Amino acid sequence: MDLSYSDEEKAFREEVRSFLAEKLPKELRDKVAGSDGDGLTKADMERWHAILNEQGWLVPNWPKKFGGAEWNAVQKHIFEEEAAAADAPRIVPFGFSMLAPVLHKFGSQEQNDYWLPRMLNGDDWWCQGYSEPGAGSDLASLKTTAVKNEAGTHYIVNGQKTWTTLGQHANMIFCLVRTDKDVKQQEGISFLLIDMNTPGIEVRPIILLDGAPEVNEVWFTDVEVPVENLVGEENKGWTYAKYLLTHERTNIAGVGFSQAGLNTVKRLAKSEMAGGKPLIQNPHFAARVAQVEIDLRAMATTNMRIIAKAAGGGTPGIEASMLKVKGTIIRQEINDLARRTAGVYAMPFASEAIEGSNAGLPDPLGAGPVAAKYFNNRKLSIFGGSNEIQRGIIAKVSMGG
Amino acid sequence: MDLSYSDEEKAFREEVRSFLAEKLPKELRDKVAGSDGDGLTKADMERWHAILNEQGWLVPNWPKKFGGAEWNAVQKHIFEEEAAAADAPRIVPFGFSMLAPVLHKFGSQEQNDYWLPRMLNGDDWWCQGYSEPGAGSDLASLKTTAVKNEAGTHYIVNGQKTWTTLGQHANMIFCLVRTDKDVKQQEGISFLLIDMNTPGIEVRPIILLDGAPEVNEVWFTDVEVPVENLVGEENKGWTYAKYLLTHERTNIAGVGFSQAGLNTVKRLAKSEMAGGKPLIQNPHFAARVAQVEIDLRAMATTNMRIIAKAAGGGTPGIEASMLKVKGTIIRQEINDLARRTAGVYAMPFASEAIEGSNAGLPDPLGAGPVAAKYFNNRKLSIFGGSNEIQRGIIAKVSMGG
Amino acid sequence: MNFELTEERQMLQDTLRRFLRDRYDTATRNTILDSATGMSSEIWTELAELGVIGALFTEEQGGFGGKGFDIAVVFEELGRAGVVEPFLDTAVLAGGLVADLGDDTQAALVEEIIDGGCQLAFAHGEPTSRYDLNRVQTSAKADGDNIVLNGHKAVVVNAEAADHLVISARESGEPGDDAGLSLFLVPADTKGITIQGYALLAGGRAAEVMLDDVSIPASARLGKAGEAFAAIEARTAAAAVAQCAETLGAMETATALTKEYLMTRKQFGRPIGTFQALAHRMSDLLIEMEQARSAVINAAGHLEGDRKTREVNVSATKNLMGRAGRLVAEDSIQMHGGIAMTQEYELAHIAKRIVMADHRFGDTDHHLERFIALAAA
Amino acid sequence: MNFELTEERQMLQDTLRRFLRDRYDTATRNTILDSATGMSSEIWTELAELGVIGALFTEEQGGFGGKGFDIAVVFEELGRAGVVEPFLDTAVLAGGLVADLGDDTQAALVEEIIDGGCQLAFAHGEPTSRYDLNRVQTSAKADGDNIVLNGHKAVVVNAEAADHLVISARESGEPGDDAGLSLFLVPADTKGITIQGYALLAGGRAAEVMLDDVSIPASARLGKAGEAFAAIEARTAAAAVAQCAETLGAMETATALTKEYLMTRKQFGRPIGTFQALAHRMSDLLIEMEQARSAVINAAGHLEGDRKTREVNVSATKNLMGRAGRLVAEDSIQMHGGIAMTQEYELAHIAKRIVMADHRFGDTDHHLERFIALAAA
Repeated sequence: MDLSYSDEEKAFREEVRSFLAEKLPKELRDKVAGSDGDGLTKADMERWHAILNEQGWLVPNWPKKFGGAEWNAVQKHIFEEEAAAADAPRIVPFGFSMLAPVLHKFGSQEQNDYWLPRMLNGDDWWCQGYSEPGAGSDLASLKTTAVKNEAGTHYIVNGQKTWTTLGQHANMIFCLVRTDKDVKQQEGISFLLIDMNTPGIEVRPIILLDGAPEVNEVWFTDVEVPVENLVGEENKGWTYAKYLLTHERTNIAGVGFSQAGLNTVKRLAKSEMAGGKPLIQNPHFAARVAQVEIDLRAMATTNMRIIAKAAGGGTPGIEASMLKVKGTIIRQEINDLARRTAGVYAMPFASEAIEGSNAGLPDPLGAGPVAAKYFNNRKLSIFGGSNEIQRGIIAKVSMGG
Repeated sequence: MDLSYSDEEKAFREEVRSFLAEKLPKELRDKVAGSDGDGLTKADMERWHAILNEQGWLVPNWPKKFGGAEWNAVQKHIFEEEAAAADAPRIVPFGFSMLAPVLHKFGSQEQNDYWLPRMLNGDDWWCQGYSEPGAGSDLASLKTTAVKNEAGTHYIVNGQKTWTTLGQHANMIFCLVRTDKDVKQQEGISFLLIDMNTPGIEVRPIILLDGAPEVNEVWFTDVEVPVENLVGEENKGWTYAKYLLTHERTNIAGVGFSQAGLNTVKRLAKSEMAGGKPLIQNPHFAARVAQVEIDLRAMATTNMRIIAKAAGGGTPGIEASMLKVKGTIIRQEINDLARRTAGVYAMPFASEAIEGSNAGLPDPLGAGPVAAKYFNNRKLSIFGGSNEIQRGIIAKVSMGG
Repeated sequence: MNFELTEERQMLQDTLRRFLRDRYDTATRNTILDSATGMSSEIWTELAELGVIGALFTEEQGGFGGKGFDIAVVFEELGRAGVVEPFLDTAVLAGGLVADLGDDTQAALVEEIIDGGCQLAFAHGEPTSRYDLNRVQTSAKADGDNIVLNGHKAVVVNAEAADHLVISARESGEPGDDAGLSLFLVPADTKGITIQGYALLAGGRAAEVMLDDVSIPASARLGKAGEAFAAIEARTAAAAVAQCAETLGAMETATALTKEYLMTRKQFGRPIGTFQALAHRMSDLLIEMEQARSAVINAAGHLEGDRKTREVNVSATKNLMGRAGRLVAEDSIQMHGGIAMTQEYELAHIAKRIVMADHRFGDTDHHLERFIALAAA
Repeated sequence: MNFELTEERQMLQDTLRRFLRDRYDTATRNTILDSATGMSSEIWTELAELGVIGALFTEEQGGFGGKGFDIAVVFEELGRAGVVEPFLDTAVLAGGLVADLGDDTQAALVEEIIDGGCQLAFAHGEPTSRYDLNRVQTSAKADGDNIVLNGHKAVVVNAEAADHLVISARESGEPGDDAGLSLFLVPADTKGITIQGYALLAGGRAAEVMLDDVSIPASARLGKAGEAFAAIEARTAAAAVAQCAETLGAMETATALTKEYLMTRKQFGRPIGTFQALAHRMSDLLIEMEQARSAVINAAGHLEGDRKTREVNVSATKNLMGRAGRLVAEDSIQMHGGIAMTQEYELAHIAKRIVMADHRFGDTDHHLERFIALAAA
């Protein structure tokens, strides 16, 4: 047992830190600070991707032969921790850490040769076509169909996907589609790459309860997809999907984001006055902050234990589900604290319909839209396998039920 | 809407108060204070019953024709509140408020004429034979059998009852027994009155985790019970049992006990020192106390709303289940606070096996066995229909599921 | 002891509930939310005609209610429907202060308010006062026969729409003193008043109100000089009762929507409400609903009581509503899943009303601390 | 970064777990609990032979461990089996202080301790000190070459069995001062020492220790006069690590028993663990178990760190263990139902160990406050 980082790891952290200090543009940093990056434009995110790509750090999880850095779990953790602390934008994961691993493992040489460079150069913006209306967490019940045409050159895709994050920016979508109705759910699913400029595709924004236009519905009507865009074998899509989901699970605890968020809360509570004293000195408020900080410290260690296990070649089992549940509880609690801290100034709201921007909102603390953030992050415990689903998995596995 | 008591009700409260001030013996009061009456002997309880009986208040819920006072719900509540505040012993409910109502409604004239006076005079001490090992909350699955003998003069009872509270003091037990195996569970149950001195009955104490010998197992081996001791009709016992359970539900919220307990906590926390100041002045401790006090104030009003409804002839539905859940949560939280308050002096324990008594235990605060009480009262959310069962009832009724 | 509504209140409740069910659905409200004024003058007038505003004033003041339970009945229904129109600000707060303290000339305004013909706002809080009622820095200085106001009022709800502002200012003492505070009834278009408006997350609009050498006649003062604190505290208590009742109504809607969703939405082939974990959580919400209803009754029932009783109950209730409200809002969203994350679904607005209520008149922690202090006093 | 046990610690853990599984079942323990001494000298000796005590001292002190993780490994196993023998008091607390501060003569005692040949107790807390380490009133006054002790030590665990007591007393300053505290190693049978013993709810025994003009030679002092506080705080930190690891072990047993019960016990025809509400609660317990394990690692891993790092982690861990422990104990009992309410069932004792741990070395609130103070400092 040893809780300290090795010299190599410490050196790596230094390297990351100086890179961020040097290369992370202030405009991006300011947009991320407090608001968790909700204010970032497509151009902002592409700019950050380019900067990372130039450094060779855009796809740290990729194998070297595909141009990746092959960082181990500890390195990845250090980067995530430092990036969050420096208010760096998050890397948009859909292409780099969700689709790419599937292509690496199941894609053809041609597919890898064609799609990966475009991804790195920012030629393509990928989004994910998994969830469907009414399916909720029961992913395998998907209804979007893909039927091969007479000539066998194309799949004809019909159906609807939903909760497609940042779909409004995307020109490509990877989809789970049903290619066989007559077998049991999991066995009739295929994995398709679809150009969103193909006729018959319509993207409609879903406005979230905080007014954020970040997720979308995507409608498919007789959309023609070349058969070359099938990944792996037909009807094997469920296998690829599950493989992808395990990769989606990295950084699931969000320790870095929680630490950054907690620091923001402390900063705000030092300037906000309550009863003539800084709020941070109020024992009841201080108790809330300390409580979540103590929980976060413990979870950070749990996270490191699992990372060390992964670095040692072990595969995280239900620990991932445990981190998802506890991690979202802690992040949401921190969002709640930020909201409380702002007091009456949490009430103002940049109504898109009217002002069209944050400008002119009173914000003496520089807290940003903390209340909107609080509501937006209710999604953390709902999307990506709700906490109820995770609890079910934990119980099933641990009780062998 | 009006939150104040009527003049009649205020006068009644005064009458109860002066009665308690005058007639409640100091020895009893002292035994109840803090420890919730665990230290009371059989004689103590019988003494208090006699005092109440002399006043005509032993069976306030009985109809006048059986010698009761026919108090309405508000009067009952006032008495319970005042009795708890005065640290009066609780009335042992098994005969007076559980069996008696069943006899009133379903018993024969002879049974009422014979058993009720004996009850009032303290000739009989009744206990309840409902639960059986392994049945848990699934009461109707009971296995104890009663078979009529050839002559048809007696039932022969075989089986086992458990969690029989204060069974060690009792000379009579009312039991649910199975008189027909061939019909569906609920339809083969009968309600028997059994003399515990009959050959074949054995009572074994169950020591609870805090060392308290308050519940028992009762074993029946070929126990002969005269057929006259059948209440109502054979195989109709389940109806009577359900009727009894609704009566068991009075004072389910335990508001009075919680108020008394909270006052004790405040008293203790005024003398216990922490960091050189009285514990009650510690903001974190004060917050815990205030939080539960605020919840208790609200629940007290919920309780009054239901009581007013009942006094107005309405029947409480799932509100009783709601009060059971919230009431036990609040009482257990107060037990937890009392334990915390005592600090290191919560650790000592009057081990029956050795000292045989509380004497000689250090207790500078005069807190009593607060930790033992905390563990003992875990039973509140388990016995009498666990909180999980109650939540199930609430959901079923309210969602019509 | 009696927990039945009087016949009048029962009637008001029924009328109000029926009217809002028919006239104030999600779509209607979302149009109102996207409008520049953030309210519907049509709805305002019709509700005024139904007597909603009159019910908030006593007979002496020209209304037909004004007691804690009158306020609670009205606002529970407004909350149930997620109404965003500023009845609380115009009638309970600012209007109430005019009715409580105003001389005959000033009090004449109340009749206009009750008829729905005029809007008011209470300009009291300041950027550094958070939830403390006595941290007023805005100054009121005599200048001949006139009084000159200078200061910055923060998040003044309904300021843009208001014809008159009730402004608190300090004539003596320091921020944090109860003594020295006065109130002034001032036309919103008085020279020196700048109003910078914006929308609020949970609906309605507010503004930063800048007071630069606002010169008003001494006759604009409401009540005695420097003695306004007691009235401010009492009216804030009434506003808290209104807000808690509104939150209770919103919580009723949230739990009703959730119950309905749990019984209709199917997953893995069953209504999700039949999954025991959700069923038990629903039960816990319903238990907290009873707690919340009782808390509102306690605050409303003691609004006419002595100061300590009133404030102890207000703080206890605000604290409980803050906790129960957050639980109901968060769990209702969680049990719904994705659908509740979308703006077009009724719960989205309702949840925001519930949670954001904790940011006005003191949050759950503020009132826990206050309850401790009051109980100890 | 490495979370694997060293080979030695792994071996110690395996041996210990096997031994206790075979030799320390519920029945055995209940006999020990009912015995007059509240402990088994046989178990004590055998565990000493297994090296349990040696593992708690460093090599310089004559042991083969003594680091935070050594302590954690030993006590997690003792906790898993619900062991009530006073290893914490004899070895970690009193023995540790002798090893840390003792001169050669005094330190000779450590070898005896490691061999299991002697019992110690740390007489420090007092009736009004609650969880504050520096609120010592007991006085130590010079009397010629001797020192005279007077005072009342509260709930001194293992005092009756102890051959020697380590007694804290004040040579200068006021209760609440760190400076002025000294420690003395005193034979328990010294004239003037009265020991009033009693059982403890969670097992083991303690006593009120009365010191009436207890006259001892100056050579009985451990370390420098008036400078004992730092050593007391450091040893209490080690004791807290031991106690938290013990609680973690006990929580492992509680959750294991609960899991097993949920899968075997049937109600309404199904194993109750298949009822979703219980399944999800079980998941929450397992999540808190991971939190608790990490908290213990944090405290153990920083026990050799600088004072602030060490104490921040100790307070964070004690606070978390207090909360997680209560949750696990209460929910394990609740999910079991009646059976867990009976003394003869293993969980009864385990739950008491978990909950009552919050009453030694500071409870969850005490350490929350301390964490805030330390973090702010």
